[in-house]
Amino acid sequence: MKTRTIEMIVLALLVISSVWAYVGKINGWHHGFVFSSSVSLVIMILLALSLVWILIRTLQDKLVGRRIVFLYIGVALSLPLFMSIDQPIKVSDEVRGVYQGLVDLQPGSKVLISFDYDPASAPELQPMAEAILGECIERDLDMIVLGLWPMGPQQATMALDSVMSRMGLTEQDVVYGEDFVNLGYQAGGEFVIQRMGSSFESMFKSDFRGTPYQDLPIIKNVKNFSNIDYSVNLSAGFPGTVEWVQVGVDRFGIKLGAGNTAVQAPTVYPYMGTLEKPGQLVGLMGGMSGAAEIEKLTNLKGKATLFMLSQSFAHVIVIAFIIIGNVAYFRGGRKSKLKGE
Amino acid sequence: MEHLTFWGHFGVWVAAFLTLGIYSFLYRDNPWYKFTEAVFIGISAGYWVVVLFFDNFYGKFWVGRGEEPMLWIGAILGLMMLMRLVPKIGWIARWPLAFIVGATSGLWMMNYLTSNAMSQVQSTIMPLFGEGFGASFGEIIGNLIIIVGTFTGLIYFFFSKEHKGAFGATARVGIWGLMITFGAMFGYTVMSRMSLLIGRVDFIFRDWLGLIQ
Amino acid sequence: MSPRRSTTGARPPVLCSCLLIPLVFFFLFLTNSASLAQGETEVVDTTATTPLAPVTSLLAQDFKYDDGDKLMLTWVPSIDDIPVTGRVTAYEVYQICNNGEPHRIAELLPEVSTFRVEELHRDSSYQFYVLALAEDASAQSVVTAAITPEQEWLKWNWLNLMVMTIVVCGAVMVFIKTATKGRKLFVRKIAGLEAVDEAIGRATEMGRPILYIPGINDMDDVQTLASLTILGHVAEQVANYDIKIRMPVARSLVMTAARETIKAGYQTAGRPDAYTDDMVSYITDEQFGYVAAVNGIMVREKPATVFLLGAFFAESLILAETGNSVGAIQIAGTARPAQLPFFIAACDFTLIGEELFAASAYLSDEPKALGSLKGQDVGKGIAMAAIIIGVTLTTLATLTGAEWMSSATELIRSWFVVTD
Amino acid sequence: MRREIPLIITISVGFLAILSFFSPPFEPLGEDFTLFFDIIAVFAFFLGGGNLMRVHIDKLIKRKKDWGFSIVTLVGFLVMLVAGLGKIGAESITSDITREGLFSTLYYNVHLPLGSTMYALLAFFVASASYRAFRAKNREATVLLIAAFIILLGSTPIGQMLTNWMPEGMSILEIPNLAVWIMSSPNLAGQRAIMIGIGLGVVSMSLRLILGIERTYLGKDSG
Repeated sequence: MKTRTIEMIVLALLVISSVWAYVGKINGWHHGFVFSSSVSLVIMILLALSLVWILIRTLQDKLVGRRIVFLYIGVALSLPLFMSIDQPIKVSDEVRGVYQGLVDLQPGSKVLISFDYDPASAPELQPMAEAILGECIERDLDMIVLGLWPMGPQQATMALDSVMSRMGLTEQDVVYGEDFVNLGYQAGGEFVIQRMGSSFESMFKSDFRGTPYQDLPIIKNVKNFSNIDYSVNLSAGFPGTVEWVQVGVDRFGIKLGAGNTAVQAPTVYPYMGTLEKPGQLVGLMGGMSGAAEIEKLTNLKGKATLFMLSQSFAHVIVIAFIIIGNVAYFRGGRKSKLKGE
Repeated sequence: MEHLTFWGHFGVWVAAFLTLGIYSFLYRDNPWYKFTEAVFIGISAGYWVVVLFFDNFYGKFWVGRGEEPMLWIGAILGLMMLMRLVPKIGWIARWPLAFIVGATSGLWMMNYLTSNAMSQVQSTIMPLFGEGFGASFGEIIGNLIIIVGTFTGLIYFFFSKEHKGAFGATARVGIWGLMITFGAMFGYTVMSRMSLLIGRVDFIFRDWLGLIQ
Repeated sequence: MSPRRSTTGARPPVLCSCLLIPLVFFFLFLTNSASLAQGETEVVDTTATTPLAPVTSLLAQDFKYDDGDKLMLTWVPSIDDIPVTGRVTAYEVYQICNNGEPHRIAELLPEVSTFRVEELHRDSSYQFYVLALAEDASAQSVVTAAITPEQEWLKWNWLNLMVMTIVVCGAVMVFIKTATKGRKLFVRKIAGLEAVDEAIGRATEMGRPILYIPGINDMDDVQTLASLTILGHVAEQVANYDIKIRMPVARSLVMTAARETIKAGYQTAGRPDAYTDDMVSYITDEQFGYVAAVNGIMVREKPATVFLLGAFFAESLILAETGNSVGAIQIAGTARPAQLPFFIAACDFTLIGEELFAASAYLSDEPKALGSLKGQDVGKGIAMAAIIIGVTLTTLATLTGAEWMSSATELIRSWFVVTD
Repeated sequence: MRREIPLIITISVGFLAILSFFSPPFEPLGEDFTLFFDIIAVFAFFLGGGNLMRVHIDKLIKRKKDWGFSIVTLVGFLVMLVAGLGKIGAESITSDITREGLFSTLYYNVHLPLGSTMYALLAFFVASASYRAFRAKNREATVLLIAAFIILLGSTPIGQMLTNWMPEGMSILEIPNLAVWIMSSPNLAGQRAIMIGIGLGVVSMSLRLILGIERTYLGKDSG
């Protein structure tokens, strides 16, 4: 068969299957697919075997081209999204610190969560938010949410909705105003934190729905940080963790755990302190891996765990191809003719 | 079950069509990619014309033209630029170019000298064993590598001397230091690049096709 | 208030806005905090039971080395201003201009003890006082004596920078002078530049075009200027060999400048008629839109040689890999360290940082230009000497504890610090 | 004269820019120059946008290869232009077009997804570049390969598994720790050398431009 014909057939198959999948989604014919552990294992073995086969072919001086590499990357990133296997995730002390802060609390304790990010950082921070909120619900803690970024409170609402639907809870289980409150966005960065130190109410006259502060049972008796048992800050930049540490921790002595994007995490890391000298943060979650770790601790598997598996698969594929490339090079008598294949 | 309007369905399909159009380039150049490329060029060029017009022309010139007579100099230089369209006096367009080259060189020269050269030298001047002997063994090795690496790296960039003998050997150490840097940076970026693609794959299989549970 | 995201490898417009946003934020934060405080002053009860201690030793001084538009305020914080249990919630700074009405110019966090007053006028006199605020009380400091800001002509606090600039620039100019007098100056070979001629020759043999990418930044980046100076020499060769050159650009200004440059190259080669404006074409300012187009050009026109010289961002690897896949010989160079690894990995020759700027001097083979490279080496010598002496001294200082050594180190270090 | 005036402009503007750094009364000049640049760039856009239109219309009229796609580009360009400058779909003439109307719809639904898709192409190219370029061809390439390999391994579970058996005292040699160490020490050294070099390179390059030693961008006399 001519290449052209094959391409057309593949294209047609793709179109048909995506239309089928889409129509199926709309009409509820399917609700997505998931491979069982054994099928996942078989797929992994097949992938590994195919890599070995490529290695053998390379040893026979039959080099694979870049399209094969592309194909493998695509497959390695897609398939894990359908798998139901557990990747061994090693929980770091930093993330455990954030979790321990929640574990130490009695039911009914008040947790303050500040959402200082926007949708652009959601892939990394949203899973953290969901895991933290889920754990709070699980432990019957009171959640007080606010945002120093304009889009923050909206992210909080989305995270709570997602967690509740995954845990199968309704609005009767998590009562707004009693178990959860969203104070909304407040401009002013560190000044907001400073003023909250003397009075929450002076900063937030009402919640984001417009209900007056005193009409919300959950916060009616919360005057300032002294009534808060634990705080978590999810941050993608400024204002964020640095401001919460400098004003909240240093000036008002709050107990703070933080979640950051991978880009931002290294700048915040010094606040963790050292063995000899404990730092200003009780814990820190950084990037996708931090999110996957907190998901593991809270037993609330979300996107981060799934994405981490994809990421690890892709890394292994890259490493495998580096090895194959070197084998090819040494087999080829170290000739530099390998360019451009 | 989802309840979307016609435009909702249309939007998702357009996004999917364009996304796959870009990725089809990985297989080979094809009409699908060419179409996507053409859409992208047209839309983005138009986008930037409009944004530059409102931000720079309207926001920076038109609004302040009354109070800041200096702004007219910018506008006049800009008009000279357009003289290129008139073949006879096209050469006048070189004046604004000359202005830009002078300003860029002058301003960047000082910025680079302070933030690149001087501040990096300053932060390399550090005690080998840490302040007050506080460094661990690992840190001492680290400090030593930073100092030696920076020094030999600079030797590598030296233009006045051929890389021969002891000088050449030192420069060689410098190259190795640079290669470690490049390798480490490459390895580090692989990670973040993969998560970019995961986002798009998730869009295709979850948001578009609904195949992921 | 706009939140600011931490990014790396952002595009210049993004970068510029990152620089702008803190500024914008600063102003908004002034207005914001002003409005916050307005609500607050109404509830402040100045007749509270326990009096609040005011700030002391308030002093207004001329801000050194400005255009006569700034003053510096310093004070000792209130004794009630202590972490965690302190009563002070904020400080407010008030300004009195020419004995007029006082008005608030800033609200500051507790523990702050300095403030720079800006946007003042040289012909007015100013007085200030600071109000310490607690939840139930406030306390006013003494009012400072009237002061008028002064103008300075040179920033003497940057004397070190001036000397450095003069030394480095001086060295460059001295060597340029020596070179013009006809003294032969030695400059070592740079592999990537040796390859330029070869790469152009290859395109001639294969009869395929040369693709020249000047990065995606505008003319306000020196890397783009460096790229264009190299283009001048490449264009001359191209004209000599009569090969096709293709230059898609992401900026209109770069398009204009590149046309002038290539035209000049053709004129120097004595073939002005062979030049057309079509050699350079504008695509779009959008980073990835431009990449999409250049990718297309690469696979469709299959250039024999690709030059990637200038400021590159995340697109560096996409371009270099596509160029490689069509079998082009690639010469790359950038001064953005984050993108160098990708060029090293995917291109045949890479000009690392400084080499990009040296390239045009090298290619022109003009004594004056080569002399400037020598001058640069003097700068490197100073840097290396400072590192070696500084590190030795400071290490010995920690070992022996000798006072003079640590002060000597501080002196060396201070020569490389530029503070505001 | 045609050749001298641009050189005089470059030299005086260059020195003023340097002076604006050291002398407070001249300080605003630096900002002004940047502002002028932005304004010039807008005017230049007439040339750039005009060139884009001309190239594609030319392709269309002469029925060159792939002329059909030129229509797509032209339509996209003009639609965006009209939608933006005419504020189509926005509530009033003062509204922010980046937030409402057809312009922002097109931006958020076409421009932005296309940008991130293009960006994500990097995942594939990072892999193919690693496959092809990370080969132990010589000592330098081997060093590069090893550094990249350790960092990569350090970010996967394999890295942890390979060196978990290490005794407590040797924990620095565990691959994840080694990866962190490489990022913070040798990586920093290389970066510094490059940055210092670049700083000095820019100084010498700028001087050559200001003094008119490099002036290819100014074209030739005959204009």
